[in-house]
Amino acid sequence: MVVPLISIILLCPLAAFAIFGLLGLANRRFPRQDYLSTAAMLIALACSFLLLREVVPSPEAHTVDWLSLGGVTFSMGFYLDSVTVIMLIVVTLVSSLVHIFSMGYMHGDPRYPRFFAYLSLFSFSMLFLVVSDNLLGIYIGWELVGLCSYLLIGFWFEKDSAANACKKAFLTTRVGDVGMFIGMMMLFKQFKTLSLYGDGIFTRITNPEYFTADATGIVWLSIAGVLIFCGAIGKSAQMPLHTWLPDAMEGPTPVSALIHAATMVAAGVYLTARMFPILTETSSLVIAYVGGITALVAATIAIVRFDIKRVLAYSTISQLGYMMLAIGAGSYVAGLFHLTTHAFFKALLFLGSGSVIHAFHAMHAHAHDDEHDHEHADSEEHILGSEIPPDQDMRNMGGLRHKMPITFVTMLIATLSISGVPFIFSGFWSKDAILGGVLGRAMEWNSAHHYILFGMALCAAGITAFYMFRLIFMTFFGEPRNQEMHDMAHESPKSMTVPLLILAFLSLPVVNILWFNEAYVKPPPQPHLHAPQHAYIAPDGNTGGKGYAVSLFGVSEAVAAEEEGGHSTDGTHADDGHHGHGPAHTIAMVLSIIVAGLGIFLSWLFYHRRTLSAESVATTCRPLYNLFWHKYYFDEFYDGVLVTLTVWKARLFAQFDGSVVDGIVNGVGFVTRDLLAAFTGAFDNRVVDGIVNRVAQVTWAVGGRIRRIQTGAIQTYLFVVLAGIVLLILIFRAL
Amino acid sequence: MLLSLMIFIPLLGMVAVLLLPRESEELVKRVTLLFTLIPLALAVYLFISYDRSTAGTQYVTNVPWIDAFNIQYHVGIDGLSVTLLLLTALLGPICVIASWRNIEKGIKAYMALFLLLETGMLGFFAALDLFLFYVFFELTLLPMYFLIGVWGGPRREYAAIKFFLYTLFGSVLMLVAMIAVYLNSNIVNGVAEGARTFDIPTLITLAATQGHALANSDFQVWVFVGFFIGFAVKVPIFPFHTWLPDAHVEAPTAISVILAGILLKMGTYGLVRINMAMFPQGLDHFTDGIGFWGNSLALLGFINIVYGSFCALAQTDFKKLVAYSSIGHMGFVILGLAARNDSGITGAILQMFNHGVISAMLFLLVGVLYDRAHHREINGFGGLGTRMPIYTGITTLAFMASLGLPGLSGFVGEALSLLGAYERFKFLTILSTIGIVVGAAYFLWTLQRVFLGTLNPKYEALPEINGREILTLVPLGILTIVLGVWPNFAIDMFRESVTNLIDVLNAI
Amino acid sequence: MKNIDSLLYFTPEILLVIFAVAVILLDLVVKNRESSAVAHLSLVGCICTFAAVLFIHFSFGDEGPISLFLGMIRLDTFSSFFKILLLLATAATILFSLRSEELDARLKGEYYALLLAITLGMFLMASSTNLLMIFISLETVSLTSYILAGFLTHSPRSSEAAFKYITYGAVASGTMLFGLSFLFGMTGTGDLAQIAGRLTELLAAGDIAPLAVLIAITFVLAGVGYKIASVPFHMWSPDVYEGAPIPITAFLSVASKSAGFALFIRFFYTGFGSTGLMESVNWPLMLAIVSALTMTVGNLAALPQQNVKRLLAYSSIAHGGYLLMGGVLLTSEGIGAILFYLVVYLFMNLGAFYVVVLVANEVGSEMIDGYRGLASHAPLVAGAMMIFLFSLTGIPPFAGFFGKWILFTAVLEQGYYWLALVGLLNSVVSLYYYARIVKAMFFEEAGEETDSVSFSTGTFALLSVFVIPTIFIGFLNIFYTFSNISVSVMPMQ
Amino acid sequence: MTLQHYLVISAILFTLGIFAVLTRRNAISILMGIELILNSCNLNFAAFSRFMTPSEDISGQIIAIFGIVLAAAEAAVFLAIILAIYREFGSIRPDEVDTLKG
Repeated sequence: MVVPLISIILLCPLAAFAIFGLLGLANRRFPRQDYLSTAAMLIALACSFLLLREVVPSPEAHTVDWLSLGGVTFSMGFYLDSVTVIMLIVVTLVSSLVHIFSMGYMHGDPRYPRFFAYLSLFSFSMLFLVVSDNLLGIYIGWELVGLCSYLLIGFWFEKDSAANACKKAFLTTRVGDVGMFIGMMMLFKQFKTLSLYGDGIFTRITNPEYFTADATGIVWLSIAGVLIFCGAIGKSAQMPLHTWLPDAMEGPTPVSALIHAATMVAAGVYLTARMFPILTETSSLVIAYVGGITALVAATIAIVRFDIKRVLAYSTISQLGYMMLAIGAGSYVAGLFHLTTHAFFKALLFLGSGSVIHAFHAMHAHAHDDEHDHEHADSEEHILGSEIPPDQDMRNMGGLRHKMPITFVTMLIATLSISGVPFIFSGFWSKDAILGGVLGRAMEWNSAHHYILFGMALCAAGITAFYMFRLIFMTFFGEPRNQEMHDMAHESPKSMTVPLLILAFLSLPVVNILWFNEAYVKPPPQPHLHAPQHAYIAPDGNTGGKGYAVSLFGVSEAVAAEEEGGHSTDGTHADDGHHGHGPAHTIAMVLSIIVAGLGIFLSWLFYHRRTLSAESVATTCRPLYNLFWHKYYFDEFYDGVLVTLTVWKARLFAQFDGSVVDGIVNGVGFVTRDLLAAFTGAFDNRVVDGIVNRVAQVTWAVGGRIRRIQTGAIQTYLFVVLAGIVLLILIFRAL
Repeated sequence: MLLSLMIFIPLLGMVAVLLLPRESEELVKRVTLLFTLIPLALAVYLFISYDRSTAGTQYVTNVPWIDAFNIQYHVGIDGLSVTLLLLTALLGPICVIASWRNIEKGIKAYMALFLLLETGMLGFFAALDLFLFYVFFELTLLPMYFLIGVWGGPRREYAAIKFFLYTLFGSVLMLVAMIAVYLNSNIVNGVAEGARTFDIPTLITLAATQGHALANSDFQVWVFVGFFIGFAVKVPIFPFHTWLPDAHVEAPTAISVILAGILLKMGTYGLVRINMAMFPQGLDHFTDGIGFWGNSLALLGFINIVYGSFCALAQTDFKKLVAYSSIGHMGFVILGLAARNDSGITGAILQMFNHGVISAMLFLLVGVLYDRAHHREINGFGGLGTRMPIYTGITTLAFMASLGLPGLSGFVGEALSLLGAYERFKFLTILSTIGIVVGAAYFLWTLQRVFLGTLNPKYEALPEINGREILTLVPLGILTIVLGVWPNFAIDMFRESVTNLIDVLNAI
Repeated sequence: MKNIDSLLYFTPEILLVIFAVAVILLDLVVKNRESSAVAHLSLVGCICTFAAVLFIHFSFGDEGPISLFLGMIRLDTFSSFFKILLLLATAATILFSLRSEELDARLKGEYYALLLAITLGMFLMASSTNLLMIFISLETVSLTSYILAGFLTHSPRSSEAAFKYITYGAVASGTMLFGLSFLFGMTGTGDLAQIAGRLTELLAAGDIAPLAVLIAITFVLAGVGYKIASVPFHMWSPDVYEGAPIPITAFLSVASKSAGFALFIRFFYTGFGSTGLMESVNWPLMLAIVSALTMTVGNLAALPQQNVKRLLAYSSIAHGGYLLMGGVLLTSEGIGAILFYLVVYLFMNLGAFYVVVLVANEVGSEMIDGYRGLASHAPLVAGAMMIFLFSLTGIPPFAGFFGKWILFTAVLEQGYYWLALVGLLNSVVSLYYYARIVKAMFFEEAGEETDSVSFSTGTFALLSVFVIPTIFIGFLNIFYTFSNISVSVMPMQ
Repeated sequence: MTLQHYLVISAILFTLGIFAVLTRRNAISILMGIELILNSCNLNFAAFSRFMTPSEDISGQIIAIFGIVLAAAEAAVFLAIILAIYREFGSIRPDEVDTLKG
């Protein structure tokens, strides 16, 4: 029953895309591509819910030989466990809602059908990634979603900004993917397979024939783990490869909601979770730090954005950092829990912003002419070169809550959720679970690292609350700042508001509890870690579930129980585990509530009461503001490198040869392009080819010389004869 | 017999075309198409009826030819050759269709030469006698020389003679090596016994027998070098590659397709068929991973990948870019072969086939654009995506396949080669992965400069790709997807052969 | 064998003499200057001689070598082989001359008579085994060819060619004769086989200095080298080839080269072939170097040529170098390779020259520029020329490749790797200048609008006589076996 | 007179001939030089045959006789060609006859 269901889930969206592609080849169109794709998605959704029951007994892999060589065989297949099903539901659910939303949002776009075809392709790839039971399959889905994000970011490719953004996204993630691929090569060399389950890496890792967890082994494994994680860094826009995600907002807003908030970017987290069993202490720590730093930095950047979508983009980055942090710190379940909750409320936020943007009717202008002239473009942004389209500029908004109540309410719910307002909002529970997990780890190990990480997470939580409410206040409260745009504004059509409502409902905790119950989500064991101090990560399995099953009624006991469960595998640390963790979640919860409240209060003072003025603060601590404003100068850094390299190039060619060689590329491109490419290109023309031509010329010249001996005077010839004879005789006398 | 029929039917076609009157051009084209479709049908039949369960050569014909030197007409196919035969036979009609409109002068001579070329290529992949092998190898030179030189672009004469000289230079060294093998083919423990032979299977077994002159490792190393240079020019391997960009840029579209699709493969096919199978010890000397020479082959592969990719990045001529990308992609083949384990070699062979398909697509696409805009300057376009969506779609497919997007055929070959190579040459392989990023860079960047952004007003009225052109592209596109989704489809053909080859390699 | 009995075996040569006389007589009789009766008569002469050669070969060939006229001349398959080759060349030349417009109609009789006479001389060169006979035959050929080279009256080039030719030839043959005289003196005999024996004995006994022998051999080489145009005795050939009438150039480049090689092989293998001699005087090495020089000089000098005749002259020097490689090996494979290559060379080179004749007739130019766009207005001729040129380069599937291949196989077999490599790289170089002509014919457009030339079917028939072998010889067994049989009788120490 | 005397004389003749051929600026003198060379050879043959071979074997002298004959023939042809040269070039200076070169 499982296989056919999954097959249907995969095939429906694929078929929807295939139909578009094939007809497109003949320059035809399926009359209602949008209905087709949406229907496909809904079917997939239904099937995913059916699977909810299927999986419970035991996780299982269904594989077929995909690529069989003499020695090794690469198999493709599905692996179905609770996590898979959760992801399936999240993806299909959000995707269907986005489909519906898009019918309204994209209405009237010249490439309307193509948009849905792309969405279908994306859904297929994402689902394929989710259900794959081996690294190769994951990698395939991984790249395919990358392609879709490329296509969708560049959907309005007439805009140069969009064209640049999509290329940037693809290439940046590709850098990470190469790291992942190297990791895969390492694993393959070691384990002779890329499957994870069955007789895959996770079992062979215990098999001394393939791997022994001695010192070197662990080091090797750590490196491999980090390399694999590089893929996640790229896809989930973690530091330092995060710069592509904000630019990705050039794409249509539903795309941002689906791909760059709910699903694709979360794939990185999913991958990390999948690889959980082979994560060593070191690699976990690396992951945790990357996550933590990202969470904090991205949050701070988000404070000073004015583009509503960019705020959300940075908040996404920061939330993803959260999840990474969680998994890195061993709170596997918490990470995935946050993934799901985040998927819903972030999708909601994006769709909400989309509905706001749509309200400004600027979508078509948006699509066709990229207007570079609007009154609010201030100098700094000109410097940055990234101008905010007026319909996304929060400084044009304000007081919208009367104009578009549904949007307002739903977005408010999402904001409360993300800011971690207790207790009725899902975001609170997941975020709190993470904080608790990290703090618990810190206290149990009393490791400085985890205290620091906890600190980061906490600050991030506060800042998140601050900038999210800043967004709400600037958009929906206060007086309209741009009257004529405000007058145009109106509530969006049903097709857009209904998804908002559904998502708002999903942002309530109840729904999420439905899955994170008893026997459901279980952190997999990490068999290679047999050293005692790691034992807590190797629980008997059902604990993860337990924690959240009861989390409604009181987290601390639950977590205590979880920890007990965790230690029931080995008695060693039971006690301090108990003492260490009893209070952990309580403290975490209290602190998180405080910071959240603080954040909200501050932003209320700044942006609603205006007792405090953001400008004055900005001026008082200018450097910090600038730092945030310039996004920690990441883009400037990349550009700077590029510039300097270009200068070097100029010098280099000055020496290389006088003229500038044909084949030098102009314009801004990837860092290496200007230097290396042009160099090699010129090298190829001048040196490699040059040598060959030189040889030819020399031969020719020699021919010319020989010709000149042929003077035409007979006596010269005769002299040569005599000379030749004498020479020959002399030579052979000598021999 | 069937095989020989397949090889010589194009030759027959050439005679037929030459006998047709010069005026009736349509007829000439039709006849040519017919005579390229027959081999395709036969190739498909062979592909289907080929017994995948064995490594042995099948459909063997073996008749004496020149007794004085014990030369035989010996043809047969194994998994590797049948795959490439299919590729060759497939590209034949496609190229004929691609040349349907855009060959102005001397269509008759063009078609005749093309048919001769096809015979040469088919024969080369089927030959099992070293001498025959060489003759077919050279037989492809002449038609190619004329096809580039007569129907090529502005610098066609230069490109043609350059191609000719390079290849001839390579093949004379190969000739020396070949003769050396022949002369030693009957010497066991220093004494000559029995007749000399050119028979490849026999030679392979002899080279593996103790005390035989061919099994002497020094001898193998030298002969390996001789053959290697011969094939390296064809592949082409740095630094023998500079003929390729010129030849590609000047050649007419269909001929570029053949160049990239088949002729390059002749080089790598030779490496597998002769260098690896016949001189395992020679191969070992260059791939055992010890010292400089032990890494040299992998090093060459690495250089090809990175160097080719960066050169491609530097190009502004669309066709030249594709040409350099070919150099880069052939690098993966070399790397995979250097790995000499089943994933490496399989990856290399897959890459050979896939690159044949993909680069063919790319060149056809460039041709489509050139026929409309009459220039290939990448920066001269822009925003074509709005004007010609279908063309853009197909191009995107080809580019994605070429930059190794999983799910399309390009990925499987590259990934396998790298996976295999990593087991032997960690460092070089990791460095080679740079090629993957750069590959993505230049293709996406080209995509942006040509298709994205605002439409260049010059091309407001550029016509969309027409049915004939789509017809040439669709089969290739389908292959790209099928092989990406189901690689076993191709691998089943040569799995046994590869296993067999690896046994030979491990025997030493 | 006594003289009278020898006459029977001497029939071919006698026939040639008879026909030469008959041609002159007929020429006196025929009044009509335009008739080509004379030419046809001489053709008939060639055919009759051909028949005679075959008859004698097949009736007495299996008796093994027969020596005639008190050991002056030796009749064996080797000589028969060359006789056939030479007759083919002569016949072809006669046909060329019929079609060549530069040879003026007067003096026809003498021309053809001389052709037959020179053939006779070459016959003797191929079969003589005595110093006296060698010298006489050499001189006969030389003197006749001087006249033929200068046959174009009122053409300064032709006269100059003749002048240079005779001056050069006289000195070279004089030098050779000087060398011969010392050989005779040291051994006291004129018979090659005996010379070999004596020299070996004397050297072994230490009665004569190796230097003396070396000098003698080098002097002899001067004469032989001048016939086969090997460096440093090659310098006459470009000028003479350029100046002489095209048919004669073709004849010299093929026939007299072949005869020269026949003489060379006999002389060096029979006369100096003994191992004892070669220990003291390592002439094979000398020849190896000479051949390397010859092919290199020939090819490099050919690169910048503009006149196709001159270019082909240099190319034929280069081919002399290739052939010489076979001569240094002292193996039957080596000689077999030479013979086979000569057959191939006969067809491809004569063919190339025939095209030169045709183009000279139509376009009136021997320059490469004259070949521009030939493919467009005379595709078949251009195609044929292309085949000849690539065959000369040694590109499969043309016969030239098979010839080179056998040659190089023989060379490598003796371990002369450097020589083989030089030769092969040379053939790469040679591609460049041959391709220049092909380029002019196929890749370039004719300057002024030349209407497509129509050639007679006879022309095409004759052309195909050369094209077909050039394509197919390599694929046929018979030629390999024939050339091998011919060398089987060579006395090899 | 011993063999050596003859050899020395012929050697001198030969050298003179070569010298004449290389240096004279007149076609006729070159012809004379050639004649000297050939005659030095004839002298050699005669001498060798007299001193080195049994007296009944006269092959050497025969060769010499033939040599003389051929020399005569050669001279005839040479003169004829010189005439032609004179007609075409109006001079018989060998260094002026150099239109064919390169």
